[in-house]
Amino acid sequence: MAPERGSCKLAPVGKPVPDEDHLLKQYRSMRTIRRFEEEAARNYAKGHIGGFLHLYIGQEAIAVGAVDALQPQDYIFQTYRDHGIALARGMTPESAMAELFGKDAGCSRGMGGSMHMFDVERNFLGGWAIVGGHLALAAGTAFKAKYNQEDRVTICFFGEGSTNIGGFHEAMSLAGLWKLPIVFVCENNQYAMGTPLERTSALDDLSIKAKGYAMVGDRFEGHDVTLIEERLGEAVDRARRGDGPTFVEILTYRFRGHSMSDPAKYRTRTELEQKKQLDPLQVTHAQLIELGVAESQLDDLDLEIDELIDAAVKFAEEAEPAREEVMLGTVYAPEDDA
Amino acid sequence: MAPERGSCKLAPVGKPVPDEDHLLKQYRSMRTIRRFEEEAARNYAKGHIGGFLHLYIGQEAIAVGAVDALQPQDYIFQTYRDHGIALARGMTPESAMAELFGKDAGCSRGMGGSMHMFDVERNFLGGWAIVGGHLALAAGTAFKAKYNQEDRVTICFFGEGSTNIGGFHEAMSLAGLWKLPIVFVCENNQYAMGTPLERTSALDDLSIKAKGYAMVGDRFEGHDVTLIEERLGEAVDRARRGDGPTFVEILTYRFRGHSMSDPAKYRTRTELEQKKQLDPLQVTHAQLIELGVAESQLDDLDLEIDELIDAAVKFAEEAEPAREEVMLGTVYAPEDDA
Amino acid sequence: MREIRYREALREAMLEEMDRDETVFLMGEEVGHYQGAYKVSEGLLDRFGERRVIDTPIAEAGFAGVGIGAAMVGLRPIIEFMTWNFSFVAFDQIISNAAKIHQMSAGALRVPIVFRGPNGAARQVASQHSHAVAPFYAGVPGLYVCQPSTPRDAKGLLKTAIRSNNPVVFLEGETLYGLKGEVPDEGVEELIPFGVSKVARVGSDCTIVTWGRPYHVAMAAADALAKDGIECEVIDPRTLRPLDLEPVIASVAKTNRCVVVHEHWPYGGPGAEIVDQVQRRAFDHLDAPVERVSGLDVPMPYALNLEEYVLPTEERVIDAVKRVSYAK
Amino acid sequence: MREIRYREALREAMLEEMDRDETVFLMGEEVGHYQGAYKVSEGLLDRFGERRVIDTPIAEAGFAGVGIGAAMVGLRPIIEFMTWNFSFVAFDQIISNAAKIHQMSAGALRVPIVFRGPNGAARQVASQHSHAVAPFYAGVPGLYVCQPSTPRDAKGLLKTAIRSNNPVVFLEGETLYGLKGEVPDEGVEELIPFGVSKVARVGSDCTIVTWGRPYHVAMAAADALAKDGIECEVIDPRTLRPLDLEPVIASVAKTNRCVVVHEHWPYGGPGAEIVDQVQRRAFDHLDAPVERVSGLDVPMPYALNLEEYVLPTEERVIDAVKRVSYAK
Ligand SMILES: Cc1ncc(C[n+]2csc(CCOP(=O)(O)OP(=O)(O)O)c2C)c(N)n1
Ligand SMILES: Cc1ncc(C[n+]2csc(CCOP(=O)(O)OP(=O)(O)O)c2C)c(N)n1
Ligand SMILES: [Mg+2]
Ligand SMILES: [Mg+2]
Repeated sequence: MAPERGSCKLAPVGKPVPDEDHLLKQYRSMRTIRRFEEEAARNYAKGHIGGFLHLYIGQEAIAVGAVDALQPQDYIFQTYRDHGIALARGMTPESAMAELFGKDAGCSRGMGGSMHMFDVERNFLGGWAIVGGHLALAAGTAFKAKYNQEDRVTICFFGEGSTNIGGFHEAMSLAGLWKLPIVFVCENNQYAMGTPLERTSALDDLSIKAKGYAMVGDRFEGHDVTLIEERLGEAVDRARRGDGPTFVEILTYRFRGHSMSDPAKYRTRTELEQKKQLDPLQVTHAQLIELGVAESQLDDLDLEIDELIDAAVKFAEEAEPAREEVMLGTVYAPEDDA
Repeated sequence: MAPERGSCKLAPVGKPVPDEDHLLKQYRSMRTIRRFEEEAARNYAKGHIGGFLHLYIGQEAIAVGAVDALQPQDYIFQTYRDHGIALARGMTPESAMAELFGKDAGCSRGMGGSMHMFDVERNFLGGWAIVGGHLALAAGTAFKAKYNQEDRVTICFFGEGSTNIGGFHEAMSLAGLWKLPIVFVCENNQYAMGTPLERTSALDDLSIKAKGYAMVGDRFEGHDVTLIEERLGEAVDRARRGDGPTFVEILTYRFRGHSMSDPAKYRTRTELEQKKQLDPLQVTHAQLIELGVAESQLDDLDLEIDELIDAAVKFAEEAEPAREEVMLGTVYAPEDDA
Repeated sequence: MREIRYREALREAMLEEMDRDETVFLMGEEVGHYQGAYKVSEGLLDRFGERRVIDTPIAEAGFAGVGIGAAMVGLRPIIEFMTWNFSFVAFDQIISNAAKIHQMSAGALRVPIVFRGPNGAARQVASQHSHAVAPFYAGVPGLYVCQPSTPRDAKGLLKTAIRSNNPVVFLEGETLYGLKGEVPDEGVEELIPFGVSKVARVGSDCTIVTWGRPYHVAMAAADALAKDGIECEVIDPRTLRPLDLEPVIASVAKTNRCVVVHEHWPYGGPGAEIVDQVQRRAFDHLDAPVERVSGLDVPMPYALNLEEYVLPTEERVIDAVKRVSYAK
Repeated sequence: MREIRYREALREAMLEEMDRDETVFLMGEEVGHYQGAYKVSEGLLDRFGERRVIDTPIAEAGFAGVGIGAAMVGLRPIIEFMTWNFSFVAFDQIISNAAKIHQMSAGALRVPIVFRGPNGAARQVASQHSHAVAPFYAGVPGLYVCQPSTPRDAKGLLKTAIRSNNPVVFLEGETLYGLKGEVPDEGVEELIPFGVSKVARVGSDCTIVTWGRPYHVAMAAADALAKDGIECEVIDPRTLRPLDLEPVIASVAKTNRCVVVHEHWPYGGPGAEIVDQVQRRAFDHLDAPVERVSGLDVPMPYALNLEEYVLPTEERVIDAVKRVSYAK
């Protein structure tokens, strides 16, 4: 049965102490995501990127903390808001940016775009654009791990706005019934497009939903990467031990609009400014200073990352366009090696 | 929030005392359903009825108790297992039996059959064959009552096997969010076709699911029509008062197979016999005797009902076949009066 | 006549019908406070309030079903799908419920409901967001299917759809929303009936049947072909169910040639249905097989160069017309 | 050769493939302990155990998605829909995921999965349970669609489907399950390739293209017509995607006439697609328009007399053949 923590207060249970090198590595990863998204936005404005572009700015700590809670063999699923997790998992900014530019050098060779990034070598399995549609797929990779008795956990991210759709319910029901090795992570950034949670859900504490599936529920804030790594680690270990799935609600906030086409008029400046007080990058930056890391070292790191991202943009600009043969050649997989 | 009763023990809260005349009326209704179903089964075997035939035998007290908890203007939805509620609501056995025989005199003029009975005058709105598909429709009629500020409640029945499908979740989510005047009644007869609850749900107490929708939950047994009328009455009143929807789980059992084609090999003779100890008809019969009703009076009533059903079969046999013009003329509704 | 955008034409239709009939309401994701994901419903919340302009959670099957249920008992819902791609999670509600209820109940119940939203490719929204869905709905008895290509048709057909006593699948286009065109002046009410094709261009050499976004591609192609002395007659069915091919048959009797131009995938759908009927009803008039120009038989890729390659182009229409005209 | 039932042919295909490949598993409602709602999977649970024969809750979108996810990482799921009507609640999983993943991932991921179950009318199961779904799936690039009409084709195609590296929609028939027919002897393995039509009957007067249940109606009609001296060539495409019309075109070059017979609704679908291709590829050979005999354009009513009226009949096939043959 779902333990009481499911609906617990937000006070973290025994705040973990970060390790300097590890936190520095995580800061680098978060900063890389932040800068990547900023440049993506700029290039979208320039018309180099088309379609929908959903930025992860403000939520970086979740992807980075999650990746460190996972093993390389574990499977990862995310929504269309997928650049952050892709980069955190190790996809190169070149490969990601080239995809946004619709180039053959992109991670999906220009077939998928922003919403459909894949990095199968790293077990990042996309990049999905139908709300609720990927949760069952994630349950499926967890099913396979159990079927083959593999030591693999699946983690599946989605927004709080996705908890009302049937796809959420059916994946949760099956995962709970079959005790699949999976962690469902609801990134509650308060809004589904322009709609705040109170207008989409009768519940405020979404982790209560875990009870309906006899699943363990957890709930905590999303600005402290160390806390995220630990708490998701507990859920991942539970799955790895074969003790079944966990439903985790992480309270976060996106600093940009839903996508590039959203001016985000539905929220106040003050709300945004107040939320930015808990900018995961600033929080981590402060923690590092506290741990004795020199300001100058972090400045150097920032510059290094700026160059990395600039190089990625240059690479994407110069890369070859997506290819007709790839499009026509991937409608069906070859049968020969059947 | 969902009150604790949601996951309460089965001990009814203050067992209500039945009134003789009222209980006699309910016995008549339950007995009518029982005999109707028995004759339907016989005529299915004879080949007079085709398609799927799902009998309500064993669950009669629920339909009868529910109807007495409702007002005439209230809307009712049921699955394909719909003969019981149709008759309890006042559909004539002739009209119902003629539908099973595929005749023009049937309640759906031979278009719908066993799974799609309708009696719009009595606000019985079907008769639905896609699991989970009718819950949102029911939420829709409740939405209309709220939209027009009408004093109307909607009650929607479905089986325990229907609680894992997306249609259940979405209807529950919207009803809970919008506080619609509706009562969701899960008739938990322990099996979904051949599958027992423990193989379809991680939860044993389904009423816990109410919590996930910030809905009131209730749970009780389904063999005592007086108890059913009272407890459903509470939920109906809650909806009528504008205090929102309720999710009710009623524990029951079907004495026949899922449908006529199901030999029900998946359960033991002993289990069936033991369940029959709580046959709602026998329970009510005993209560009436206890209240001082003469055995002979009940025997006369039984005979009267036998004749009523025999007449219904005769009517159905002799009725005119379903008509081509009706079929062709009901693909689209006329536009003239638009 | 005045010029307004396709988006505004749809908004006017909803506004006028909501003004005249209190049972009409609009429900969908972001239709209210956000003013519509594509601003089609802009201003409607302010005018009609939260009772009649209802923002929903992301639960298409749920709110489509709520709409159908409400329609069964007398309301006239307009259900907006943010895009038609999301109708797939509500597919069963539309096919098994909306299209069936009137007959299942032997006519006792009606389902006056409109499902509307943008359909088809919308510039690089890629694989899961670019479906041209007409083939999934136009074949289903019990449904009506509209796919207007101009502001005037959009307004006149949507008004008819809202007043219809039957479920209507109304296919718009994200890439059409900004399109300007003439509509009747304020106060002049125009209801465009279902099942009446529109001859958009008169010509004697080849008949082109087209609708939706490709209608504009075909019209441009027809202008280009005119320069080469090939005069095309362009006919827009406007509603794909019911499908009015009388004018097409009459036209083919004159041109002896026919090309069908559409966005949806080549296999089946309205495109093939039109060919089937033309070859049957105009068999003796055809001097060449009926040709089709459609979206290519692939999922939609993200890259712009590929998306442009997949969608019907002016060149492909010109080639097809020349082919059936045995012209170089 | 031996005679077995269609149902047994499907079971043998699954059993043989599950024997040879441990990554193949069967998942669906009542497939295990209940031995299958229509007994197609009878005995498989006993043989392969609960690990590989998995009973599911009623959650088609959920378990279809679980299957797709498992296929993405190397398993070969067979997903049984108790009937194809229930695929509508899983429609998005099939259209937006299964059919798209290989291309969206630029070929990095594959989805070797089979969705199977009974399709079409099944004697009075009425409006919501009688859909012939081929039109909804055959038009979708990324999917293969099989609809075998005999035990031999059922077994040979299902084995090919299970070994395919792509998602396959496999349409069976409740009214075909009991049908007996010849299949290769035990030990003789037969894999029937996709996209290869079968000439089931040779004739020189009229070409009939048909598949699924109506195949048997058309064969009976052909026998009856032979008595009147009209010899029909009956061709069964067996797979609707890919669609192999070479033999049909060759046949029409000989017969100069073509009738397409199918259960699905008349508007669009494989029926119209075949007409479209025949009129284009055999234009100069046709002496009459291509005709179609299909289910009527109505939701399926419950009453037996009406269901029989709606479905394609021998009489209607005979009339169509005579019409295109300009014979009385
Ligand atoms: C089934 C479906 N309906 C609607 C949409 C359009 N849509 C895309 S994202 C989105 C909001 C999702 O909000 P949330 O789940 O909170 O995720 P977030 O964007 O906040 O990360 C909507 C409505 C969709 N992609 N799929
Ligand atoms: C979406 C869908 N999937 C499968 C079915 C086939 N089916 C009909 S009834 C049924 C079992 C339902 O069990 P339950 O919900 O407990 O209702 P009960 O029959 O016990 O009253 C199934 C699987 C269906 N009708 N719809
Ligand atoms: Mg959100
Ligand atoms: Mg049950």
